[in-house]
Amino acid sequence: MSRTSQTVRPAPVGAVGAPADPVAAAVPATPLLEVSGVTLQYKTTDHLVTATYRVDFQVFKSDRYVLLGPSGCGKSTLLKAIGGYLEPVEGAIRLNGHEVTRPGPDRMMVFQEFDQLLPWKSVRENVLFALTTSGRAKGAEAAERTDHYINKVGLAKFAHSFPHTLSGGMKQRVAIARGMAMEPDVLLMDEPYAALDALTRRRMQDELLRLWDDTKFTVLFVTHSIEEAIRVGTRILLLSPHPGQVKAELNSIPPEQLGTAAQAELEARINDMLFVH
Amino acid sequence: MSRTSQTVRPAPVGAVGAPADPVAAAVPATPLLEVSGVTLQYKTTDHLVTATYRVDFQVFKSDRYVLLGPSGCGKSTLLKAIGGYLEPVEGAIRLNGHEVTRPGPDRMMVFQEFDQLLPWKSVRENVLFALTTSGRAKGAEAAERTDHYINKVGLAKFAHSFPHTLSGGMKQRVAIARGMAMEPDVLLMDEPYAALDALTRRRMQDELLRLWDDTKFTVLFVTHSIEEAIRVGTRILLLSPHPGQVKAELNSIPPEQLGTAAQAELEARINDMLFVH
Amino acid sequence: PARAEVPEVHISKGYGILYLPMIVMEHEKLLEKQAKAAGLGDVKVGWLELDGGNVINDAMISGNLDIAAIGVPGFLTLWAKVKGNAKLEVSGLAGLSATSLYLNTNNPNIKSLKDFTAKDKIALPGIKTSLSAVVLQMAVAKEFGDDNYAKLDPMTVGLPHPEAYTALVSGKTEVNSHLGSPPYSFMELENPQVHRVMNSVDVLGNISLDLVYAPKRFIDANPKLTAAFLSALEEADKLIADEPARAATIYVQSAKAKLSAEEVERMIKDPDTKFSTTPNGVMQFANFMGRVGSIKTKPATWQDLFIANVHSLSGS
Amino acid sequence: MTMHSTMHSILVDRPEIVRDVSRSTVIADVEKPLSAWERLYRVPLLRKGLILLALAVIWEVYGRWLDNPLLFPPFTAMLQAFVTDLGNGIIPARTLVSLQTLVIGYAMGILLAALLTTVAIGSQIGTDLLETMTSMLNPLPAIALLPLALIWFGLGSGSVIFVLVHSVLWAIALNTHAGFRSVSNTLRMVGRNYGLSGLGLVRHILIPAAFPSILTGLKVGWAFAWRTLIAAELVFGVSSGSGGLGWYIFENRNQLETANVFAGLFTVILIGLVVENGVFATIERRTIRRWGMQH
Amino acid sequence: MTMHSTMHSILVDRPEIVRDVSRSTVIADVEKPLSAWERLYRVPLLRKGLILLALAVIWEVYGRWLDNPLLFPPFTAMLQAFVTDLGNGIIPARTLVSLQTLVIGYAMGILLAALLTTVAIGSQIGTDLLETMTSMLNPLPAIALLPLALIWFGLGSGSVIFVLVHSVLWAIALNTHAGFRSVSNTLRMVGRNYGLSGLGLVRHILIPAAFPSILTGLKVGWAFAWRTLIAAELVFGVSSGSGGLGWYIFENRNQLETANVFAGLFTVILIGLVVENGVFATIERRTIRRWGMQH
Ligand SMILES: Nc1ncnc2c1ncn2[C@@H]1O[C@H](COP(=O)(O)OP(=O)(O)OP(=O)(O)O)[C@@H](O)[C@H]1O
Ligand SMILES: Nc1ncnc2c1ncn2[C@@H]1O[C@H](COP(=O)(O)OP(=O)(O)OP(=O)(O)O)[C@@H](O)[C@H]1O
Ligand SMILES: [Mg+2]
Ligand SMILES: [Mg+2]
Repeated sequence: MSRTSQTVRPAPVGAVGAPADPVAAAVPATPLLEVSGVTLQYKTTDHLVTATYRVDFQVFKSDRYVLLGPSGCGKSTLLKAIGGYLEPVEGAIRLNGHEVTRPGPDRMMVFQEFDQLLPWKSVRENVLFALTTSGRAKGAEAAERTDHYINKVGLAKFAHSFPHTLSGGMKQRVAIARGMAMEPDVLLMDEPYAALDALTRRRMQDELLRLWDDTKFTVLFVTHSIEEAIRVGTRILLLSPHPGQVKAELNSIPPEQLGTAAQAELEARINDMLFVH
Repeated sequence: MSRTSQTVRPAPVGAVGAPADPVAAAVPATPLLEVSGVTLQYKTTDHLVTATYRVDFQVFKSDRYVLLGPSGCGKSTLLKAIGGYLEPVEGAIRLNGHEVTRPGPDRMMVFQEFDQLLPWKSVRENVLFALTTSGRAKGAEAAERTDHYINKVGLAKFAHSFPHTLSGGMKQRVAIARGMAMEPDVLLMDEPYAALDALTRRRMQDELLRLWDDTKFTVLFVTHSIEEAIRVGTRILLLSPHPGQVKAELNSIPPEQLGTAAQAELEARINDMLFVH
Repeated sequence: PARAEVPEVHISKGYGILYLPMIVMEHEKLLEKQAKAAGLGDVKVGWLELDGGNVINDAMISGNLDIAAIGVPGFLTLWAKVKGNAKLEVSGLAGLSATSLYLNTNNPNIKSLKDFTAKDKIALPGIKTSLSAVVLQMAVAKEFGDDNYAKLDPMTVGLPHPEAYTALVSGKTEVNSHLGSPPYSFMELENPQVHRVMNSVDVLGNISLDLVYAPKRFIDANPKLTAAFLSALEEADKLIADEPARAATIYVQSAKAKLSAEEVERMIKDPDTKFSTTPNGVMQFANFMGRVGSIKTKPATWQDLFIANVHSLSGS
Repeated sequence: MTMHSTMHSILVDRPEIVRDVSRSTVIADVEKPLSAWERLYRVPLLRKGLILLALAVIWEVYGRWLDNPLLFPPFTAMLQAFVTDLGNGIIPARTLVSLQTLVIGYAMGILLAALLTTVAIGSQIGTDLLETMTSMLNPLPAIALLPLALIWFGLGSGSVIFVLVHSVLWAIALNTHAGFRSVSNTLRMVGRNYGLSGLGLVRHILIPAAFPSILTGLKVGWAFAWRTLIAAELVFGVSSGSGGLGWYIFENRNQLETANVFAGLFTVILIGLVVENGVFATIERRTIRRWGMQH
Repeated sequence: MTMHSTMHSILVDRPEIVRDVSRSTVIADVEKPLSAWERLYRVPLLRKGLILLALAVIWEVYGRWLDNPLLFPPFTAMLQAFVTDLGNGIIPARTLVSLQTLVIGYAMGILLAALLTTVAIGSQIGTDLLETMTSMLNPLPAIALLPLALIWFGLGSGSVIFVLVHSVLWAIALNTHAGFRSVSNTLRMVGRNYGLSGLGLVRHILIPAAFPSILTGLKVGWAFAWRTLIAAELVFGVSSGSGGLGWYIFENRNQLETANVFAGLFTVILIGLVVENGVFATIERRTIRRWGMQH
């Protein structure tokens, strides 16, 4: 699929895959999310900034898809476009075959910014409000889910605090709880764990994987850490520096191989790809 | 020194050091920064939150002092108190023997938040303005320093961009450039590299160490990453979870031992201390 | 010795034909002329246009005016208030003008004051205390007895003359009556829907509606200038009486009125419109206002209200 | 305990320290003691009371020095008139009349402003409409509305309310709109992520997020409503007997009862203080202060 | 190229892809094509022009339908009067007089507001002072100031300016103060870190950071300055021949030249439009829009 969309595009094709590979046949007909030839730009009063250039990739149902790339390469921008906040100047983003035109609770976003909580709602209300307003859950179920996930991120003691009284990492954890509580079809997470200490981060990663085991939701995950990419992801997209272009799309290793030489090998390979050019 | 200030305080003494240790004699009389028995609280309309409880430590000239602790344990709060933004409800913070009462350009702060750049100034102006307003540098020298550090953080191409057009990591890098350009007596950095990808992060760490080699400034550095703590720090303060109390104060390893078993051993030790209780 | 008097005098005139003598005086520089004749040298005269009795009174009390033209009730209110306060006391200098106020309506059912019902609205520049309001009250008192002087007050509404005219002529609003002064009262009657219910002159006589006054302190300190002002006013009145056409031209010029000189001349020549320094019927106002309690201090005679220079006139 | 002691070049060598934190679990809520003066200074009502007292004293002294009670009576003379007309029920009655009109006009102004800004935030042409209307109509004085008011609402409170709305609407709309536009893109995106748009987005995201601006608009609007009301009660002529505070002031001014004029204005001042410290301050404390949106 | 193919449970298996990015270096600035309609719609002046045209047409039609030029003349009648008095220099002269007074009063209001808010942001008692003064004085109509104005400035432009300042000051101060207080703590801390405090902090940090609020205050203040000016020119009278637009309107009203009254108001409207689209819009574009503070 991605091959086809690449071959019709003349300019940037440099893909070195296996076009007629037998394994490719295993790819089913319809990806959940299809990003094809997407160029994203910002127009400011002074400049025109190209954030990503003709990016192609496909996410299938239940993928844990990781976007990896240097700072400023357009990861957040790409996620926002998938979220429906930005319109590509070129190319198209399709979800279940329909072009993405607007945001919606089917694609829940955890933003990179610390100011993504509603300051006028307590921690608990922030999560609850997301559930009820979007119609993802109601009444007792919503309350229950809220408390469950707040507990999971270790903020039960702060459930009634307002966001401005939380530390940076605590705010991020509330946003994670909110994103997970929504149990969306696609969860879009933009460096959700960047502000967390090693232990908390590990706990959050495990929580994500446990939730995935339960509900098999699809997640798009931006991270800076190669190790995290391998731990959390099933498939990893590597982006080039500004403006972001697809460098590679790799498969991660299964959980049972974590901690083995396979992980070290993949880490080294990604390191090479990202940093050598 | 820190021993004395601990023994006069009755309640929280649980220090297991070597009170009459011969090595202690090597400690000179006046630390640059002395934090003694500092309790920090926030008063909100609803609660009283104790962020840190009777924290003691001392930073000597040219220390690269790292604060390590779980999310919400009060690291940022502590840094803000040293910066002069918060008054301890108990205890005292002394810089060169004088109690800290107000902020000033001698202690330059790199905040954890993304909104620490002045939105009405371009990247270059943000750095330049800090230098000229604080009187740290003037005219041609200020301009030169500005360009030097913007280059160092890899943002020369974006020197004339406004902050709202930068990615999260780029904003953080501007703040780092600003902090370093000020060449302050004490640099206070609150998770400056959290939003950076592995490569950029490594580059920034190296830049910091190189600058330290040149000017031997003192830096207080908050981080979540144990590895980073060991790489960047000469001495590491471990804080307990909320409310933050001093758990331990360790020496890091010299740069030549990085990558050896000594690093792994120290990492494991810190890991144990932070996560086991 | 003449220099002992002020070199500069601030005078306020109002807006409209009732202030014609002041307008003529300004235009012809009559005060300057008379002051010079009285040996006061070149007196500088600052003319101001102020609208509304209370603003004029405020300006007077605060010492910003030396001489002002005002409606008789407004003057009486101030006079009664400051009587006995040496610092603030005021005195009338002379009468200024008299004219007819017409009560016009576009309601065909109203033939006299008795026919007004709660549904009718009578427009006045200001209710209860303005010159027009007091004139209406006096007319009502004549008709229904002193106790009922406020009988029509509930039907009055405050509207400036131009708006009242517009409302009456357009017939688009609930305001169907207006106690107006010229030229508005005349112009209203040009409309076939509008007829006159009452003419104030028929009820009250041709009494002075406006007068000129000054602070006692000013008068005492500047007797010659005061006398010069009176002479100038008389001269202006004379010019109006002798050369109405010229007076009309002056009015049209200085007020930048869009009316033609002929129209103004017609108004000047109206028998009900009189310009005279002799106060006429001021006591009618004073007695009425005293009776209904609007003023606490009542003058015994009209001379109590005015400076000695005019006491010999046949005022009332 | 292990004891590393490394010596990087110029660094100070010192022993490592390890403490057992688990033993010190009792954490008292320590409070820094304040001096008596500091404690008094922290009571807002006391501070404000002092300011008011100072202002009253200045008024009194200036009034006496001026010695022109007809123009500017001393504070005590005003207070006497105020107490008298408060006792005999005149001021309360007039205040009630004014407040009724005021509240209706104010509420309608708020509603219309909400409507206009919602339309404005929804589309570019809506923004243009608001901007154009505001820049055109806001500078127009009340007399500009007089003819239309007379045609549409006739005399009396209808027209006064119309004029009130005019004086309230634009200030609130301007503040609200600017507030909406200053809401961070992230919060906006979060709201849209929940599936909110149009009115829902305005209600659930933009209004609370722009609340500091809106509150300022409401304060300015409230003040201008008073100013306009007092003036409008004169311009639009109340039918006798139904007058409010504006009329009370006007009447007394005509009769040169200056102390009563100031008593009327004093009533307006008192209401302003009560509304600010009672209503607005409470709202601020419960909302933007509590939410950390204002410091 | 290596080819991993892992199959975690339900996951879709597919080949890895590696591309050589360095080859595709030519990145064109792509622009999405817009339809002609979209392109036209993007021109602000065109959109606003359309709105103005629509309003003029509504005015004209309503005026004709009403058929009462004495009360509300149609747009064209007004325009005729406007053009006449523009041609013979009356309106320009009057406008100049008004603008002079207005600009002085406005500038003084801004200065005083700056002073007051700087004091207010500096200390708790300053804040109380501002809050108390604003809540007390802002609701007071101009007539409340009349006696003091007469004593201090006499008749004429001094008093008009005094009243103008009163109508401008509080709105701007309220907006500025609220803006200052909404500035994020982080930015405040950054400023203090540079060693800024007091006036320096206000100038270099608070004013730019609160600029959206301040601008709103300036807009509201500007509008209210006009309203007040027109009304005040009547109250404080004019020395012969020196009247401004307010006096022009008053004169024409007395002469029942309704078309000219509206021509005077139209001048106010035009100035409002020019100031909004010329001055304020430019400032917005160059500052808060460029800085990403407003969307
Ligand atoms: N609002 C904006 N206006 C203009 N340019 C922008 C805007 N936001 C981002 N950019 C630019 O787009 C590019 C990509 O930004 P983006 O935020 O997507 O990067 P990122 O990969 O998420 O980086 P990071 O890891 O640092 O968060 C950058 O060059 C940035 O300068
Ligand atoms: N402005 C505030 N008002 C009230 N409480 C606050 C405020 N800021 C922080 N706190 C509380 O103080 C404690 C410490 O916060 P702090 O920001 O110092 O943590 P931190 O160690 O920096 O955490 P992180 O690693 O997540 O940034 C937390 O419990 C937090 O809830
Ligand atoms: Mg990003
Ligand atoms: Mg922190």
